Amino acid sequence: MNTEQPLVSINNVVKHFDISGGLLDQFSFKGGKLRREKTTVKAVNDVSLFVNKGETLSVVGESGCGKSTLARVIMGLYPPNSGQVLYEGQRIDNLSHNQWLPFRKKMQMIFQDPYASLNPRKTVRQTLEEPLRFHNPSMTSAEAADKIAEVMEQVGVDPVWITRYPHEFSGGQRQRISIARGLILDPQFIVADEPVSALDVSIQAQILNLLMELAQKRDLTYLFITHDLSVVNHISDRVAVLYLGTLCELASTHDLFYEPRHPYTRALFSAIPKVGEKRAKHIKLKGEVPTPVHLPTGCVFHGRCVYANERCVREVPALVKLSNGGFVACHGVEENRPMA
Amino acid sequence: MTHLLEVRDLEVKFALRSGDITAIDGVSFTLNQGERLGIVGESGAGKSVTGFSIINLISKPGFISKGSIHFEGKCISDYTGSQMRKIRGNRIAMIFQDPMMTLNPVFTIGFQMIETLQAHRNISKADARAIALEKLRKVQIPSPEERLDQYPHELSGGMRQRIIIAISLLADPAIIIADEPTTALDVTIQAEIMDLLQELCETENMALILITHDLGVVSQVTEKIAVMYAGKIIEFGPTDKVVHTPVHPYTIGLIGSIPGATVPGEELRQIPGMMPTLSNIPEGCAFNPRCELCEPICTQKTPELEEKQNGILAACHMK
Amino acid sequence: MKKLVLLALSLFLVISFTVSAGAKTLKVGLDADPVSLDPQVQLSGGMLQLSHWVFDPLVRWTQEMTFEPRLATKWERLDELTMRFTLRQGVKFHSGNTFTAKDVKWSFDRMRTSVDFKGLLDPFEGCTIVDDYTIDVKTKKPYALLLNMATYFFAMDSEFYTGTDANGQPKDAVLKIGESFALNNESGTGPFRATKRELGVVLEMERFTDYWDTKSPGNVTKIILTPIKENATRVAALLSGDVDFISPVPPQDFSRVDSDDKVKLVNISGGRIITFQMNQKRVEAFKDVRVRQAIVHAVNNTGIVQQIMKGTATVAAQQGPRGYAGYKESLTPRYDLAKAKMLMKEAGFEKGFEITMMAPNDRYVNDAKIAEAVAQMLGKINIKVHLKTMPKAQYWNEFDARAADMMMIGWHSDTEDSGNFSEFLMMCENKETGYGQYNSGYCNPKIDELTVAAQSETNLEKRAAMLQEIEQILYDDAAFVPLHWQNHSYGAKKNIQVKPIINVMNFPYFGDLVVE
Amino acid sequence: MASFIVLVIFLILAITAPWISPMNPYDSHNIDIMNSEIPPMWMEGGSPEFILGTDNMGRDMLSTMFYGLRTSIIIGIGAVSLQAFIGIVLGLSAGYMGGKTDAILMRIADIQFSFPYLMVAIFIGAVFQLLFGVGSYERLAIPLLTLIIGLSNWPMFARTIRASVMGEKNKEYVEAARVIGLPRFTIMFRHVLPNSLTSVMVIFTIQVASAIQSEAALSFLGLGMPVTRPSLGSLIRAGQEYIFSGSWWITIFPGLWLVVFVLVINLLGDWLRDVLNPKLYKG
Amino acid sequence: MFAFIIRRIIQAVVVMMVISLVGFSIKSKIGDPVRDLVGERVTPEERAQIADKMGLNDPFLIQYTRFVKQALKGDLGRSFIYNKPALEVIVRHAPATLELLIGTALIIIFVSLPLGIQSALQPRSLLSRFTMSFSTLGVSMPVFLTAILLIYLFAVNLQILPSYGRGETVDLFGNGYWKTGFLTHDGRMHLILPCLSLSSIMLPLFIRLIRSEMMEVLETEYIKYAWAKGLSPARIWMVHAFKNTLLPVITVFGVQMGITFAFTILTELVFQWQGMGFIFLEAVERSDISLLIAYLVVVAGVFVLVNTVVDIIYGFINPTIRIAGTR
Repeated sequence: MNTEQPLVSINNVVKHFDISGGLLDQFSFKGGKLRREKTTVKAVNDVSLFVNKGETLSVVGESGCGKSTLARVIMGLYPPNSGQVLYEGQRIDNLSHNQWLPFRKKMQMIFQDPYASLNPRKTVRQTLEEPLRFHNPSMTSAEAADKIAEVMEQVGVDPVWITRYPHEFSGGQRQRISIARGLILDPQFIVADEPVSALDVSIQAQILNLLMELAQKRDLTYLFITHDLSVVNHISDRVAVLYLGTLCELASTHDLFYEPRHPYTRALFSAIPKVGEKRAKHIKLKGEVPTPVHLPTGCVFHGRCVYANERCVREVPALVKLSNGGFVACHGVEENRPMA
Repeated sequence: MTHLLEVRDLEVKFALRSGDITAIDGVSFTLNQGERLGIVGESGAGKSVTGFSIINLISKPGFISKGSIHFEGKCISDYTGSQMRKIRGNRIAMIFQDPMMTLNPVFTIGFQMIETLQAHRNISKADARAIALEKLRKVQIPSPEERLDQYPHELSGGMRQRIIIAISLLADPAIIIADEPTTALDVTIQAEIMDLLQELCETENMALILITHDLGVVSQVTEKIAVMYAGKIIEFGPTDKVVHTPVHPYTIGLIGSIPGATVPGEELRQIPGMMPTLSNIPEGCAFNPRCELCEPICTQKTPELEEKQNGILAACHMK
Repeated sequence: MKKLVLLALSLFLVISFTVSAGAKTLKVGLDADPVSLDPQVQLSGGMLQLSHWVFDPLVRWTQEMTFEPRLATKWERLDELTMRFTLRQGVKFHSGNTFTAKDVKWSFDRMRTSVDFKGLLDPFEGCTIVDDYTIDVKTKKPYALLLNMATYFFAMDSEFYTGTDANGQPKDAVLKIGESFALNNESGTGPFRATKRELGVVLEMERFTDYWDTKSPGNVTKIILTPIKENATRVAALLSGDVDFISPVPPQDFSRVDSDDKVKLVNISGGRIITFQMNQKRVEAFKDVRVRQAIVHAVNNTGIVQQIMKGTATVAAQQGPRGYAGYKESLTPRYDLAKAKMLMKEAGFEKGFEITMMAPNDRYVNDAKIAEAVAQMLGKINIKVHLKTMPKAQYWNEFDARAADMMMIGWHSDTEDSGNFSEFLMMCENKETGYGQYNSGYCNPKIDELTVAAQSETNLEKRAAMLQEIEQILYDDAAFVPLHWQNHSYGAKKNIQVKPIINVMNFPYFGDLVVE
Repeated sequence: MASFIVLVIFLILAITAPWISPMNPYDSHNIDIMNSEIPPMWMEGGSPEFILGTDNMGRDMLSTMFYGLRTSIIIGIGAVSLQAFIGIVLGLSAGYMGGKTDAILMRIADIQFSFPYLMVAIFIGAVFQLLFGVGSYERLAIPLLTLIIGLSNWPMFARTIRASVMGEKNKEYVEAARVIGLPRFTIMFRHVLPNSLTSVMVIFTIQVASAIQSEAALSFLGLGMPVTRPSLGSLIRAGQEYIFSGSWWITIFPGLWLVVFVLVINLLGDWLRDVLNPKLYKG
Repeated sequence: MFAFIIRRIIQAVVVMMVISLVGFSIKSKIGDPVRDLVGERVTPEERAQIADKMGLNDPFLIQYTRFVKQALKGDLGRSFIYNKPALEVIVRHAPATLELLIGTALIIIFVSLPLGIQSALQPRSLLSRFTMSFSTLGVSMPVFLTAILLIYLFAVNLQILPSYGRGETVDLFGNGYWKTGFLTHDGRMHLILPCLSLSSIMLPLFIRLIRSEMMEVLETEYIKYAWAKGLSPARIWMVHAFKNTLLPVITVFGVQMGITFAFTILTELVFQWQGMGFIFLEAVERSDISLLIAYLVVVAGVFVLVNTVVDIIYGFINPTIRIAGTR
């Protein structure tokens, strides 16, 4: 592990959503008895990871694995049920709205849907000016205008379009504006939640290039949320794989792509269609993805894992550090079970 | 030899208040029995419209303005509504993009399967049910009997897409048109569904038209690829050749944009700009504003689709 | 399903058959139906109408305001205090019991226990049975209106109403609230028996086969009475032939009903005076006789009668209508706007003032409209009127509280005598004697004196003079704003002989009604 | 578009009623009972002084209709503004804050919604009528009716706004605003509300139409405007009694007037709905 | 389900309590029922005695607790107008209103469904355009005006339909509680005009609702898929689209029937229909406070009940929602 203090680290974060509605909805008759039951979506379960300064950490997983929730917990949009979020060693998950403000300047977020992430009733100028003015009340409008022009230039949007509304832009352009908003406060750390999945391939490449370029120029640290593994391979230094709100594997990109350890990670990577390759036999998973409302016991993956045994059903595997510096949570790997 | 499906010079227009706009402009291709064709393109390229025009189901205000479609030797583009209905779901089946939206939420799976069969075959409910069960088994759905009485919302996305495939198989069609069948699904599920489709095509000797934006998916499943850009096919050829030695600058750019194909961390090859909207397609080659090789002729004359090298057809003046 | 259809069909047949069999069925639409079958539970026009259909009084009024013998065949004054009635023989109650003097006495005594009738019977000492068909009625003081009061003496079947009902309650109980035997059961001597009654929906009456008055030309065998509150609907029901007879006909529809070739309109002038009272306790200006005069002169009551009442009311300048003892020919309506303005000026109110006004909106014919018109008229002499109209249920409370400066009050003398008006409307308000109960704000001892004196004056001529003097004083004093006497109006199909059976009191005697 | 022009004409007529009406129907100096029920000028017995005839009190129909329209519009717009205000504040709070606030506010709305608004209006109306004395009623009638209709139908707005806010608040631009650190109220009113207002615009017109009808209905039941300051509803009510007598104009003219006016508003609402949000107003 | 019903019951009770409390608190302002009971001659003292007997002079809290206690036993007080238990009065008048609503619902269903579907399928046809413009006119017409005009036209001028009341009724159970007009020709004739005028408010709304829902459904993927399956147009429209159209329409139908119920007050007034609305107005006008409160309490209960039933029905028809309130 890096001896330096990580920029962002999260420890044992748990986030559950109560969706059981009002008090009365929680009652039900079961076996002739009145019971009170809460329905919770267990979105994130005991996840710990850290992001080093200057690196790009990707969080991958299939839909419903809790990756977006994790991003929002880090950004303070959802308070975690338990666990800690640390920024430069300082705990931020329990701060009040005002205490959070200094961190808002350092941490920003880029969203998935370029159509929904911009307020349709605000011009580019209003969108970009709002955070600037809010965090720097003393700033003059000339200073603000300069700053906005600079950032727009950087993300590749012509500053003459400053008075336009979002609907006048294409998806790629919007995503650039959205990135500009993220950058306008000169943050150190950016959470990018699927920033390219809504875009066409040719546009996707443009945005990925922009993000990589910006990271270099501005010395940014990314937490990159995506389900697209080819993007992950391209952009990230390290990768964390989530399954049903649980961290399965965390390793450097290279290690993970060439030597995935966790059975889920293996299946996932084998399923990526690659251009020009005839279908290689991918690893088939059995069963259905359980819902995060009714989590399986033990290892959450056991129901779909061909290597699972009785221990996997019973016992939650711990995250174990491997020789190559990666981490994996699997009894099978721990026990060195033969895996084809 | 007559082809199973032959699309010739197809043109589809949309009647808008401001005038007609052309969504598909002179698309031609053929498909043989058991053959798997991929139609690739970014959004707005006209690939879905091409798929829907084959069974004459373009949503309003679109209409086929020119060209012909021959299926099993008959010109089905002239068919009346009721004649066409005998083809749809029977000889040519379709799979839609989002399995969550494709099944009617208020009817059971069984209901929706049986009615499809009864629309095309004069059989009893019990027989139809038996066939439905058989097809469900064929798409490897666990406990198919139970599924018949379930409603769509009780099933996961992957399961629903399997059911839709089963519905497509009900009448043993000659062609399945799959419009982005896995876009809405997770990678692991996607791989399973694609496997299934490929397998079925092989065992049942069905032809497949796979419409997708994902070159990776297409290259694994299909034998031929048609790349579409702004309503036209700009490159057409055997899959291997198109993905490994593409001719058209757009195809080259497209393949270059895919992150997996470049060394990690390197800048991706990117195509500047974006696809034109249908209402203002540039003169000449529609790709010319984004093309590195653009010459004056490209802005004046529309290039024809012609054979370039080792069996690849491409529409480009430069190559 | 088939069974249901069959059932429906047979029901339909049965019903249509019974309807066609009763050829002389009269369908009546009134603004309200009687609240009870007990004639003594409430003193109101509607209940008295019912009493005349189901019961019989000792005597009843004729159209010419004379007395017609009913259960009493003869009457003679024995002395100043006593009147002897000879009763009709061979009269049967609906229950089959025979009518005798004891029923009269029983009914009289029961009436005394009724809150509503108690006041009316105040002057009476009681009844004494002489024999089965002779009875003496005694008053406390000499009483000029004894015979008038005998029109209220409806005979109830004493045997029928004696004992206890299913609930263990005495059958003769007079109950305002709650079930009583008499509420739903009747046994009178009248031409009709109540056969079916659903309050607010329908009251059905069938002709009593043993009715004593065999000379009556009446040929209606069945009456179906439905309340139709809404004026327009009531008229529509008549015009569309759904009912045969309606009352009242709203004035605005007189011409429509009259001009229709299937139905006709019948009017008779009534005795109810409509007035506004000016409250001198609330408004200083009203104490000035010139202001009151100005108001009376500003109100174009002739116009109201013409335009709002469509000519079917009689313009009034005094309390009692023509035919009443106190009626004075010389008192005529005096609308004169110029004079009104002049009077206001004289009184120093040229600029006018503001007052409040209240009127009911469901009590008298067109009451709210009349109030609105009067308010407008007063505006012309610069009296700004804030008018509020309301349902009578609220209005009477407001009236009791004398809540507005001018309040509308209509009065029908239940004794059909002029004195009655003054007793209730014009005598100084006195909580103990109950005089002036409906007087809001005028007080003149002279009127009190004259009115009380007239009560026990049995010399009819002298009495008339006294009553006329009262009217004159009130006229000169502009004690109230007289508007008009309401007419009673009836709409009926052409084949129904309405005219002979109606009277000033608005008691259509359906027993004598002839349907051609 | 034509409907919009007609609506503007109606509004102008209503605003300028005191100047363009042939006479002031509230001023008793102008009214003579002897002029009552004069038919429109083109009929026999009509007089050019009263173009559309007179009502049962002798008021000029045309003037009364102008003034009545004015009253109806004031009440309609006032009531709906009140509804909108309550609805927006509550709907926005409920939708954005969610949780207990939402549960409580929406339960109240549900309960009131489960009662037909007309009945609520009748009930509140009956209460108000009784609580205020005689002199003041005439003056208070307009604000009271505004209040009654406003109070009785706010859940419609609250629900629409809430639904719209619920849709908006999960959009990423709201999260973006939160990431910036903007205070909750700024986000609610500056970001979420403007984007939810389209739905309000659409139901606003429809609600105005229905408020005017409610007022007419209340007046028809005798719980609305007093006869001396008639709205269109009370005019129709007053005239309804005359429909069989031949003086049809007393009720038909204000009736047509009301129908045309409400029709125009509805058409405008339809147009707005088509333009702004075709999926709205499912009830 | 269980929670849902419990919640609805609690809701109903709360509503009833609030309503009755408000009713009671304004009781004295509503007017004096005694005035209606007695003749004009009766002295104030005697009236006071009657009021005393009726318990009208007791302090507010005593009256209210007495009311609640009685209400728990099912006694909502006594209507003085009808001189019967208020609840009984309402129950006896309920069928009239109910039949009015049934008739209206039938008209709405049988008219709006075909017209709405037709105008969704052929939005440009002449009939659709006519339907749509007519329905806009319909929403703009106040119900009382419609009613008056209908009477004028059909009853007075043409004289083909009766103008008021329920006509000949048949006692359904022989106990006088449910008198129906549906079983006699005369009764049915009497139903026509009130139902027509009542449906005139909701008909346009439903035609539009069905039209827009249907149009929306026709745009969905699953309808497109149904075409792709080769189903016949009739089956797609009448089976696939129809059922999905119906779902939102049913919920709205529930709410709107509630509003229609409120409008029965107007219709019953104009047609002198002896239903609940009629007695409500009567109660307001004549200050029959017991009847008024009983009416409001019953209506509150019925509404919650009806809404619950609608929600349950909805849950049965729509497989994706098992019961409203549980996610």
